[in-house]
Formats: sequence, C-alpha cells, structure tokens
Amino acid sequence: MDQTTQPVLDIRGLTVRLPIRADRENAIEDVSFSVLPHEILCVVGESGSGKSVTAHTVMGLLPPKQLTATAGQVLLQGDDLLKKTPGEMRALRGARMSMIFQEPMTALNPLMSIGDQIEEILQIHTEMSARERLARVIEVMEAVKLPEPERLVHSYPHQLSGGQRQRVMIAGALALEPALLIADEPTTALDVTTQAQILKLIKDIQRTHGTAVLFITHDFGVVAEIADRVVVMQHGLVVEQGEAKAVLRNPQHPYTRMLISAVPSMTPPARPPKADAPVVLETQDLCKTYRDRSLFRAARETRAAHNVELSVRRGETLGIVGESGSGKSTVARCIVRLISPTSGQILIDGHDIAGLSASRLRENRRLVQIVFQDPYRSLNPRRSVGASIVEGPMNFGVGKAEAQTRARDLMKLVDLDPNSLDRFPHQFSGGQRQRICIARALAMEPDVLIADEAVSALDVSVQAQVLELLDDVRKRFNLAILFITHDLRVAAQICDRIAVMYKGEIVERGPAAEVFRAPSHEYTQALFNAAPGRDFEFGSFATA
Amino acid sequence: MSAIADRDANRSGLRERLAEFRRNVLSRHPTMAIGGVLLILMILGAVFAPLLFTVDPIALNPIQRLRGPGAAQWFGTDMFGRDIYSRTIYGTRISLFVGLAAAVLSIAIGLVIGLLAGYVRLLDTILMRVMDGLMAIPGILLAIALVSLSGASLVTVTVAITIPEIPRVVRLVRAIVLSVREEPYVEAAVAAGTRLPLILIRHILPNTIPPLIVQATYVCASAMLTESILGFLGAGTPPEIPSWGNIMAEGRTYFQIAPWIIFFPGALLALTVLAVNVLGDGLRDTLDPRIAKKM
Amino acid sequence: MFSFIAKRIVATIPVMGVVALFVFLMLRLSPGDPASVIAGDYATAADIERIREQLGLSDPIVVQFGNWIWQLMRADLGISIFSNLPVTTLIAQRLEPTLMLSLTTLTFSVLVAVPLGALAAWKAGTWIDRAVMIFAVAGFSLPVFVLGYALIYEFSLALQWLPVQGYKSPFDGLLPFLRHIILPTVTLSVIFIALFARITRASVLEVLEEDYIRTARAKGQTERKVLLGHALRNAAVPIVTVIGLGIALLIGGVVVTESVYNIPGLGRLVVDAILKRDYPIIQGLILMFSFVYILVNLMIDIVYTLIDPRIRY
Amino acid sequence: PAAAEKVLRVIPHADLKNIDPIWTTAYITRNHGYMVYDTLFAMDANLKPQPQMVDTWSVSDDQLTWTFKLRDGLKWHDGAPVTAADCVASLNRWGKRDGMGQALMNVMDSLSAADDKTIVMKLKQPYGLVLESIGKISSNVPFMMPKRFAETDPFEQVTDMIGSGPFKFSKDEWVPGSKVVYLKNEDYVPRSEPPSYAAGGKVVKVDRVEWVYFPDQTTAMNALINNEVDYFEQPANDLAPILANSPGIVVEVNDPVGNMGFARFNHLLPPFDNVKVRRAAMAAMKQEDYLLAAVGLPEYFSTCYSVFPCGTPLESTAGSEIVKSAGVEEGKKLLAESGYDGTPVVIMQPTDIPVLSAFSLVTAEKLRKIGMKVDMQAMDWSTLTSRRAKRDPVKDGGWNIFHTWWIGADVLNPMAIAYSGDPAKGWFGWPSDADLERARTAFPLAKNVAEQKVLATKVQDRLYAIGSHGNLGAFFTPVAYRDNVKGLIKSPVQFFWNISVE
Ligand SMILES: Nc1ncnc2c1ncn2[C@@H]1O[C@H](COP(=O)(O)OP(=O)(O)OP(=O)(O)O)[C@@H](O)[C@H]1O
Ligand SMILES: Nc1ncnc2c1ncn2[C@@H]1O[C@H](COP(=O)(O)OP(=O)(O)OP(=O)(O)O)[C@@H](O)[C@H]1O
Ligand SMILES: [Mg+2]
Ligand SMILES: [Mg+2]
Repeated sequence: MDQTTQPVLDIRGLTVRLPIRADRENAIEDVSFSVLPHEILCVVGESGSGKSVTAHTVMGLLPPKQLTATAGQVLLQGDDLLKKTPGEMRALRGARMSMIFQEPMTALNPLMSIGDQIEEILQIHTEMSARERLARVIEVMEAVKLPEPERLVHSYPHQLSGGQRQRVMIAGALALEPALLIADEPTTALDVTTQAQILKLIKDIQRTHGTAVLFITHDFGVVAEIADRVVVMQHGLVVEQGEAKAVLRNPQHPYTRMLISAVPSMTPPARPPKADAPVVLETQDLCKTYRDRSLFRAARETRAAHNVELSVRRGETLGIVGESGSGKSTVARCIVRLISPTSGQILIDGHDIAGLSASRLRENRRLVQIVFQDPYRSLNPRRSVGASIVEGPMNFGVGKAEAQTRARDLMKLVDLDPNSLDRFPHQFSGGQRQRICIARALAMEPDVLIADEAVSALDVSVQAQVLELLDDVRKRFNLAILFITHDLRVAAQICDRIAVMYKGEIVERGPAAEVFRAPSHEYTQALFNAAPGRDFEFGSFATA
Repeated sequence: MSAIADRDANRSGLRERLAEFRRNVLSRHPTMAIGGVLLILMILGAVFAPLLFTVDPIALNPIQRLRGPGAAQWFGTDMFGRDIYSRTIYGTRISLFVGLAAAVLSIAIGLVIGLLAGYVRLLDTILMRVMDGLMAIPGILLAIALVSLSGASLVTVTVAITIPEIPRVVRLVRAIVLSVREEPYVEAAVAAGTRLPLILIRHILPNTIPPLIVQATYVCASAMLTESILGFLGAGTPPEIPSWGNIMAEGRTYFQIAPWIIFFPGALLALTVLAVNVLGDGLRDTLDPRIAKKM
Repeated sequence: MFSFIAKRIVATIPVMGVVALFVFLMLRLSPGDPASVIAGDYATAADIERIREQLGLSDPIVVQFGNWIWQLMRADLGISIFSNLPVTTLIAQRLEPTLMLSLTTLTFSVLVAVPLGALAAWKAGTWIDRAVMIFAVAGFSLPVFVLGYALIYEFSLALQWLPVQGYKSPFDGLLPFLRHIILPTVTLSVIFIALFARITRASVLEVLEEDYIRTARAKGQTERKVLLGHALRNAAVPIVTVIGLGIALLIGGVVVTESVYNIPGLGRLVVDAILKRDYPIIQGLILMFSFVYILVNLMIDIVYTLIDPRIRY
Repeated sequence: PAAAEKVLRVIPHADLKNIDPIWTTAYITRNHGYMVYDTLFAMDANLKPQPQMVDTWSVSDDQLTWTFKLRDGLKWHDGAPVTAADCVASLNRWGKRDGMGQALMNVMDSLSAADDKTIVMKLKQPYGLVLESIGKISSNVPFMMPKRFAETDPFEQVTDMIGSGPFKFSKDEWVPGSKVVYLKNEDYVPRSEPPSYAAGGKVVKVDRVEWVYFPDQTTAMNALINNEVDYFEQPANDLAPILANSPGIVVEVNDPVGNMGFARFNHLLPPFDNVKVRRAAMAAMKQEDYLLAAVGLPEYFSTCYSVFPCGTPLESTAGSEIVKSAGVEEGKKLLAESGYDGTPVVIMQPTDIPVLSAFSLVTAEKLRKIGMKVDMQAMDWSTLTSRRAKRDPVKDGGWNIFHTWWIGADVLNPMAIAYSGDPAKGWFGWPSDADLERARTAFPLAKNVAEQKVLATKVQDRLYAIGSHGNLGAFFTPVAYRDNVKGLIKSPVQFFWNISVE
C-alpha cells in the first residue's frame, strides 16, 4: 500500500460498552472510519452520540472499568491500540497521537507554568536535555503563534486568554509532531473571532506538518470551514460518511438531512418592519460598573455596560450580539432588575424602573421576564414544573385554579403534555426544559421577554425548534423580545434588528438584514468574517 | 380513567423509588444500612431502658463495689457498686440526647443565621464577624468554660456543646446560599416577583437540607465525643445522671483496677459514633454527591 | 501582599473584639468567682467580700471590661490571681511543650494522612480505599483519653519502651524529647490523621476528575506522576484549609492529651484556670488561642499563594 | 557539685497555685510554707506545742505576759538574721487572717520586740491557747517571714518567698500548675531534738525536692510504678493495692489522725432551719456507707462518732447516739415528727472532688430513703465555694447542704471555726446556739486540761443536739513511694525534711 494513502487511524467495527443501567447498551457500536494523512476528518453528531467516547477509545483514556471496548480494532499506523498494554499506550500518547480538549480553561493545570506543561511531554517521551527542551518549547510556542514565548513560558494558565490557552494545548500536542491529532470540540468554548483563529491554526499546521486530524464538533459551520471528510454519528452509530462537500450538499441519511436543515442561515429572512408599533422597552444611558469591593483588595472596577441605549417595540425582536464579556448579560440583568444599574434609565412602557425600591419594583416585575441559557439550572430541581410555572402568577394574586389552567394552556402552547405539570425538571430533556422556562416566563403575561443565550446550550435540531417557538410566541402575544446571543446564525434567523456590543458599548445597530449585508463598524466586520462556514449556505432538506 | 392511570403512575413511581433506594442506597452503601440499624437499636435501647433487665442506675451499693462483669452484674459494678450495665443502657439516653439535641439545635440556629447572613447583605458582615469570633475560640475550651461557669446540668452541657458548632453550620449555610442565590432558577423567581421569605423557604432552604443532614450527623457524633471529654475534664453532665461520658470520666481512675467501667460505655460510645459517622458518610454520598466529593 | 497582610491583621481586631467581649461576659456573668476559692475553707463571707474588693471584682462590669481592654492595649495580659505571676510569664513557661506537641502532631498526621488519603483516592473503590476510610471513621469515634490510657498501658507499662508521662525539651537532647513525645503525638494524631486522610482523599478524587488530569494522561504521563505531580498539588488548597481549621481542634485535643501524659502545657493551664476561676489566665489564654487560630489561618492564606499562582492578594 | 545531686521527685496532693500561706488556707500552700518558712512553736506527736525557732520562753505568774527568746543562728534565705521585729510583724499579719489568730489577737494587749531576739506578748486576760495558737500545725500556720513581707496587706499576696525554713524556694523554676522546686537551705540550723510532727530537728537529707503535679491519678500511679517519680503524696485509695503489689513500692498511711467527713446543713433555710429535720438527716447518715462509697478499702477508714478526731485528747462520745446507732428508720420517724413539708433539699455536689462527690451521692440516697425530696446540683468546687457563702434563699442561689472534710489537725478543739455557734461570725451553714458559743469562748480560758475536756464535751453535745452537721467518719489517705525513700515523718501534715533517697 502506498505510504501516503495508508490511513493514520483506522477504526474498524469498534464497539464500546456502557456500564449496566445506562440509557443504552453501547456508547458506540460497530463504528468504522479512517483518517488519512494530510486530512481533517470531522466527526459530527448531537450531544451523546458517542463522538468523545470514540476519541477517548483511540487515546486509551476511557474511564477504566466503566467503559470498555468490546469489539473491533483501532489501528494507529497499522498497530492495534486495543491490544496495547497501558505502558505501551502511555508511550504512544503525546508522541504518536495527541489530543486537545474542549475547555481550554480547565484543560491546563492551573498550578504549573505554561512552559513546564509543554515541556512535560518532552520529558516523558524524549531524552532531551533541559536546554534542548526549553528551545523546543519556545519553538512550538512560536509555531502556534503565541506572543513573546520567552516570557510566556513562565506564565500560568490564568494569565492567558482562552484562545492563548488553546494554543498552548495545541503547542503541547504538536511538540513531538504526532501522526494523529485528535481535537474534541476545541473551539466550542471560544468566541467566534478566536475560534476562527484557532481553526486557521489547526488547518495551517495540518498542512505544513501533514498531521492527520480527527476533529470532533457539532457545529456544521466549523465542518464547512475545515473538513476534508465528514463522519456523522447518531446514538453511537456512524450513519453517514464521505467527502465534506458531498455530505453537506447532498446528505443521504435522514438524520444528517435533519441536522443540516436545522443549521440556521447566515442570511436574515425578510421581515416586515415594525416602526409603528409602540416602544415597550427603552434604555437610556444605561451604565453598569461592577465594583468588587473587598476588604482586603483595592476595589476592582469592571465597566460592564456603558451608555447603552436600546429600544424594542411591541412584536419586535432585538438581538444583541457580541463576544463573551462584552456586557450582554449585564444589560439583560439590569433590565430585569436582577441587579441595579449604576446609572441611566430603563423605561418599561414609559415608566422608569431603574431606581425603584424593592417593593415598588415587585409590582413591575410582571412586565419583564427572562429565559436563561442553562436549561439544567433554570428550574428548581426540587419543585414540579407546574409549581414553577404558577409561582409568578400567584405572586400577583392569580388564584390557584386559574394559574393551573393557564399553566396547562401554556404547556400546550410550548408543545408539551399538560399532564406532565406535576413532573420534575429532571424528567425532561434540555430542550423541553427550555420550553418550560419559556412557558414560565409567558405565564406572567409579560410585555418584554428577554432571552439570554436561551438556545446556546441546545443541539442544533432542538435549537431550531425552540427558536421557532420563540418566534411563534412573539407573534401570538405581540411580545417585545430582547434576544441575546453570540451566534450570528441564530441572530440572523430570529432578530428584526441587531445591536452589536463590544466592551460594554453598543457599537452598531440596525435592521438585521442591513447589518448582515453591510456591517459598518470594524468590530462587526471582524465578527462576521470570523463566523465559520459563513460562505456556505446550508440547504434545507426534506427529512421524511 | 386518566386519574386512575395517574395514580398508578404515581404508585409505580413510589415503588420504583423504593426499589431504586434499595438498589442505590442499601446495596451501594451497605455500611450505611448497618449504621442506620445500629443507631435504631441504640435509640430503642434508650427508650426501653427500664425493660432491658436493668436496675436503678443510681442505686448505690458500696458492698458490691468494683465487681467484675459476671452473672449478677453483666458489665460489673463501679466504685459505688452501681451496676454498669444499667448505667450504660440508661447512659444511652443522655449521650443520644446530647448528640441529637446538639445536632438539631446547631443546625436550626445555624440555619437561621446562615440564611440571614447569606441573603441580607447588611447583616452579613456583623454576623460573620461574630461567627469568626466564636469559631476562633477553641470549642472544647468554650464548652468547659460554659459548663463549669454556669453549673453542670444536661441543659448547660448540651448548650455548651452546641454553641461552638453553630459557626460551622452558619458558614456552610451561607456558602450554599451565596452560590444558590446566583442560580438562574432563583433569579427567575426573583424576576417573577416572589418575596424574599418565600424565596428563602422555597428555593434556597431546600438546597441546604441535604448537606445539613450530613452535617447534623457529624455534629451528633462529635457532640457525643465532646460530652465524654467534658466529663473527663470534670465539666460534664452531672454524675447523678449516667451518661457514657461521665461513667468513663468517673471510672478513669480505675482504668487499671476495673477496666470494665470504661470499657463498656467506651465501646458503646465508639460504636454509636461510628454508626452515626457511617450513616453520615452514606447520606452524604446519596444525598449530596457534590459535597461528597468536597468532604 | 504586605498591604494584604497588614489589612488582614487589622481585620482581626473586630474578631478579637468579639472574642474578648464574649469571654469577658461569660466569665463575669456566671456564678463562682476566684475570691471564694482563694478564701478557702476557713473563710467567712466577710473575708470573701474583702478579697473580691481587693481583686477589683466588685467594680461595675463595664469598668472591669474597660480596665481589661486598656490593659490589653498595652500588651499586658494581667496577673494571675492565684500565683500572682504575670499571665505572659505563665504562658511563656508553658508555650514550648504545647507548641512542640502541636508541631509533632501536625507533622506526623500530615506525613501519615496525606499519602494515605492520596492512596485511597487513587485506589478508590478498592479494599485499600475502604481500609483507609474505615480507619478514618474509627479515628473519629474513639475518646482521646481512652486511647491515651491504652497506649500508656501497652507501651510504657507492659513493654517498657517509653516513659509514662512528662515532657523533655528537645533543646536538652533529641532522644529524651522523642521518647517523651511519641505517645502523646500518636494519641493526638489519630483524629487528625482521620480528618486529613478524608479530606485528602476527597480532594484528590475531585481533582482526578479534572480536565487537566486527562490532559496529563493524554501526554502519556505515568499514573504515579499524575497523582503526585498534578493531582496532589492541586488538591493542596482544601487540605491546607482543613489543616488550618484543625488548629482549633488541636487546641481542644491538647487539653486532654496534656492531662493524660502530664505535659505542662497551655492546655492544662487554661483548664486549671477555668476550674479555679483565674480570670486573667482564662481571658488571656482564650484570647491568645483565638489569635493564634486567626494568625494560622492568615498564614494559610499566604500559603495558598505559594501553592496556587492564581491566588494573589 | 557533689557527684550526684540527690533529688526527691514528689507528686504532691495538689497543684501549688499560690505561695503565700497566710493569704490562702490551701493545704498545699501550707505544706509549701513548711518548706520555706519556720515557726516559733510547732506541734509534736503528742499534740503539744514545742519551741521551734524559739529557744527559751517564759510566762508571767498572772498569765498575762509572755516572753519568747529566739534561737541563735536563725537566718533568712537572703542572709539577713531573723529578728524579733520580723516575728512580731509576721504574727500580726497571721492574726488578721487566721481564726485562732484572731481569737488570740482579741485578748492581746500588745505584741512587741524587746530587742533583736526577744518577743514580748501582753494579754488582756489569761488565755489557755497561746502556744497552741502560735504553734498551730495546720492552716493558717503562723509562719515567720521578714518584716518587709509581713507588712503586706494580709489580703494581698507577698511578692517573694524569703523564709528561714529548711528549704529555699527556687522561684525561677516554679511552673504554676506543674512544677515547684525546693533547694536545700545549707544555712539552716536544725534543732537537736528528733523530729516529731512539725517539731524537732528539721534535717534536710536531699539537695533538691521537686513537686510535679499530676492532674491524672492513673498517670501518676503509672509514673511511680515506672520509677519516674519517688513519692506519691495522695494516691486514690483504690489505687493503693495496685501500687502495693508493684515491686519496689511502699504504701502506708502517714497521717495517724486522719480526715473527718463533714456534711454541712444550711441552718438558715428550710427544711434544715428545723432542728428535727437536721437530726432526721443525721440519723440516716450511716458512716460505713459513706466511707465505703467514698474511700472503699476498709484499711483506710474507720468510724468515729466524736466531733474531735478519734485518738486525740478531746475525743468524746457525748450526744453521739444520733450518728452512731440511729438509722434510716429512726430518721423516718424524726422526719415525720418534724412536720417536713416536702421542700426539696439542694445538695451541692462538687464533681471535681471524688470523695465529696461520693458523699453527696450517698447523702442524696439517704435523704430520699427517709422521705425527703432531693435536688442534686452538680458543680465544680470553685462554684461550690462561692455559692456556699450565700445566705440567700434557694431560688436566689442559696443551698441546703454540702460536704467537705477537715483534716483532723484542723478540728482538734472547739476553737475550729467549723464548730462555731454564732451565725454572724460563724462558718457557712451558720448554726446558731448560745450555749454552744458560750462553751466555745470559755474553752481558751480554761485553767487546765480537765476543764478543757469538760468544755469540749459540752461543745460536742450541743453540736449534736442542734444538728450542726453530719459526721461522716474518719478516713486516711495513704502515701506511696519507692522503697529507696527513707525517713518519713508520721504527721497529719506532709513534711520533706528527714527524708532521704538512697
Ligand atoms: N463515563 C461514562 N459513564 C457512563 N456513560 C458514559 C460515560 N461517558 C460517556 N457516556 C455515555 O456515552 C454516550 C456517548 O457519550 P459521548 O461523550 O461520546 O458523547 P458526545 O458525542 O461526545 O457528546 P457531546 O457533544 O455532548 O460531547 C452518552 O450516552 C454518554 O451518556
Ligand atoms: N457580578 C459581577 N461582578 C464583577 N464583574 C462582573 C460580574 N458579572 C459580570 N462581570 C464582568 O462584566 C463584564 C461583562 O459581563 P457579561 O456577563 O455581561 O458579559 P456577556 O456579554 O454576557 O458574556 P458571555 O457571552 O460570556 O455571557 C465581564 O468582563 C465580566 O467579567
Ligand atoms: Mg463530547
Ligand atoms: Mg452572558
């Protein structure tokens, strides 16, 4: 066989068994695919589909005794990894195959300097002298474009940004020029702009070093951006694989078709302007400065929101986009008055609630409701979902029976069985919980609904459903929605108008279509340019 | 029709839950089951002490002093000829009382203070300074001082053992409150206009229960030990009321002459504390996996 | 950093204030006072009143408290009512044994418990783990004095290996010091070994779940080095915290151990003082213990910065 | 120094908390006083005062002027000679604190130093207990100290330990609560007579005496067994057999007089303000039960129905039927007659003193048996000492009964404060009986022994008649020591001269 076409990684009929009493018998079943040299193979699939288990099996990092490979072969350059002893696996890990992980924030040892952590891998696998190792460390740090490597080697992870940390991870993974690099959602936790840089880095390295890359993601944008070939997994099975372009343009398996159809388009659909509807929410000069007033420290001030001016009309969705830390949540929390703004005004139906006392505030609580990002923590796990939904209305004097009826109606509205009101949150899936949260917010019959990253934690298919629901309730109740997201595709789909936040300020605003077509502020442009697969238009396929 | 189905669902839910309890708790933590059973036996022993072939535990009988264990006195007699078996069985009452009372009191008081400190910013600083102060005083010393200063009685001993435990509970509760109040579901309740007392009771308090139950077992165990140490240092429960602590304390001079005076209550104490600790560990593992890791 | 330490020391003042007030009120509002103890068996009520006056115990409580605080501000802990010696002298006389016993106990417990706990975490779920944990729970269940008597009986009387009691300064020879300190140390350590082993096991277990442990494994690092190099150090912060909290417990344990082994330390000084109502000693010592506790915890905060580069003050 | 310093390592019966034997009556401080200080007179084994610092003495025919001449060679530890002025000041300070001292001062006209060596005491009236007072064996002992210290307010402690006794106090080595060290006073000139109680020659045969206090009896016992100490002053009676059976250890009773158990009623409060109730209680207080419970081993106790220690000159059986041959039945009967209304009796139980704790337990049981209600209140001895001084009703912190013991030497005669019948000046419990007080005050004025005996009998009779206190019998505390320790002096007080370590 030709050296260049022999797969670096060849997985054949791999089955990994889950511990007894798990939700299914095998985490992955009869998985077969291979990664060729000079190739980026993307594995996509919904949460729980077995992507990580596959990767960990290759690395020999499955939790011992809980997950075991029961059938198949994992060939790394022809050697069956499943037959190796733990010692032999250790020798391979880091040297011939490396892995980088999703969370750059936690994947580095916080107590060890950057240099030491990269150097560790050289220490384990080579006989290099200390000086040689240091030289190599600097070299790979330069290769991943970390600034000032000589200085940075002595830094600790917390002193680096997320993107830099991920670069450190990559530097470590590449220090010994492995044949195979496994990247398990390496950019999911990063801002789009950073994500774009990291993706470019991986692609560059793969090109220059000829490393084979097994890239795990659930983001089709990313797939469109970098994949040579794609493997689609569902419930532990490989349902489809092939050339990236072919799969994306012409998916065969219904699951793949459904997934791809659910990817929101970067082009906003045409939306009728709502210029004549009354303004229900308006902020003027809204500022919030966090003061970390601690007895033992100099007060640390974070200017999280500065002179934020925005307005939302009835029946309109205003999107706030921006990268992490730009102050989006701060604005949302001020408007809901979970925190008090430092200055400025928040007008709800024309009444300023920015400075209301606790008791006056309570009377106004009904008008603004919020849905949070994390569906798992947004519902009190100890109370039935019914109790959570009726809590608000009953605070405002609605009788129990009436509140119950309203709750049942809302359950129907969000497409859930009204009889499941007395079930507990853990008996629902993430998407269902997010629906319940929406129902809870609607139960208050608010004028303004704030969705703070309300769909970011959901799989694309579920995400599409929840988005649809939100748009539906907006129409039905003529709600004003403030939709906060960092996902431009999502913003494009649901927002009438967009405000772009950057370092606590709104740098650009306008109708969604306009902003997407011709972003004017340079930050907005950078943001849009960084969106993965922005040039790829995902088709919509019949899934039946 | 649907109501019946519902009830069935509930019933099967209950049955399922029981089965799950058996599976998860009893099979995974057999030690916890043993601890629980032991504790229940102790409590039964305490309640039914008069029926367990005991004699008057404070009846003096100097003629029979310092008899070893035998047919007449199962656990032997002490220096006043009192029956160690009866004293030990009756002592269960006191030790368990002290343990349980200290646990319940410290948890109840600590809970209130902790909730207030955690949720009412203004009180936080003051309350926590006071708690820091209390915490800084070594617990045993505080207890000895309180007992010897205010006179030995069951009440003072219990109070003296309880007070040093309070700051720990307060800190625990406060830490939980501070983290739970940031939870989205609490914020959602705030946004829904729920009043502070209701927020505390409905949304925050339940989160403190599992770790507090666990904490209560540790307080209970350490209270029983502290009671015995106070006895040893001459500041324990009054000698007229037999407790494991003061039986041992009174008998310590006789450690080499009449070891049974110390041995039986000591063994029972160790066993009970062990049972409570094991129960606590098991509860922690089942009720509160998060804390399980942290402890 | 220095301003942090300075501020922290300033912050101890209100806490110490709470301690001072608490201790003072506890002493003055309770029955029993030193006058009657001093007066002895032959005294009449008039004699006792005379002594009370002499000791300043007849002054209004506020005045007494004021006097005491004023005294404290001049770094004066007062004079023992009974022995007529300055409390500072009494403390100085007895500091060494308590300090040494505390140090040996902490050292010994840490040396035994941390490896034991780490081992248990590493072997979580195996019989080793269970054995360590059973020992740990058992360590919490045994009254200190019973253990003390048993050890004396076995090692001093039966085997004749070690002395029964007493304290010898290490400055007068290491061997006698060690011979005298071994049994008390072991007695006192049991509970700390239990405590530290538990927390070590728990925090190592938690750390072993962390992503960076997986990273280290992905690098091909050996399990031993993963445990020692990565896990243990990261687990150190909670362990050190518990060691700090253990200081309070240590003081309590010292009281009993010192009695059983007849070590002339601070623990016995304070218990004797409580039983005899020697107010200045009780006040001074409890204040000192509290101060030490706060100081140790401040030191621990500083240790954090050595362990963890993220923590900066 | 000499090849090997001779050290006597002692476990004293208590911790030496304070060092001024006039300021406190604690027995341990008294023992300490005997180490450091010397006395003008001292009691011998026949309970007779013998000159100690005094060389010769005389009394005028009218019994009013007493002249004492000091021995030669008496020196304070700082090297200064002992002068009569020092002794006058010392007696004056003692006379302000001690009961017998106060009685003596009451009849004293003047006390002065005629010259460096001569003390002259003038009385207002003849007084029979002059030598018995200044030769008192137990607290407060009139110890002689330099004038500058003796002028200290008697309610304040002296600041330094300068005496003229056979040992010097090593102040730097004193660790209160743990250790006291005495060094042999090389300058001390002992009398030539053999030692007898506190009297006779105080010949020091060791270089150093170390008192190391043990708070724990078991540890103390083990230390003696393990040869870590030489002398254990007061082992718990029950430990005596173990010690006696250990090789190389001697256990014996050193105090021939023993201790007298004492249950004190509060005569001011109901129900014990009623003499019949008090006597009902006394009837039930069977000595054997107390002694067996508190002391245990029969070799260490004996019943004694006299209020003055059995075996001492004033021993008597007057009025003792109530304690001797009555019993629970008799008690019940007396109680029924008394009209006892069920008022509960508050017993103060000092839990930190085992003997007294045991006494309290027995009393509780006895009182319950005769049909009284008992409220047992546990506390430590410190609380008890301050509470017993309260005359208030029970609900305001008063009390009904507590227990203590007197060493026999403290209650040799009616002058002991325990036997006072004057509630204004008397001891806690405050019995009131004019006849009793008359007999007591007459006692020191008695012309001869026979007259004294009559008065003492009268006192005892009244004490029993009014139910002054419960008499719980005599008990003896053994000492235990390594068999290389020789030369113990039999005495109610522990002395360390004449003891050698071989
Ligand atoms: N240690 C484990 N114990 C039990 N089940 C596990 C374990 N690890 C994974 N699983 C199960 O294996 C299945 C596959 O999990 P895997 O982590 O591979 O999913 P994934 O595709 O990586 O999902 P995600 O996108 O959420 O990371 C899931 O059902 C998961 O619950
Ligand atoms: N409670 C707080 N105390 C201090 N600083 C805070 C607090 N909450 C947020 N910040 C800071 O305020 C800034 C804005 O935070 P915010 O949460 O509003 O950002 P965001 O745009 O919502 O980010 P993300 O997309 O990550 O949710 C950040 O720098 C953050 O660190
Ligand atoms: Mg995954
Ligand atoms: Mg946010």
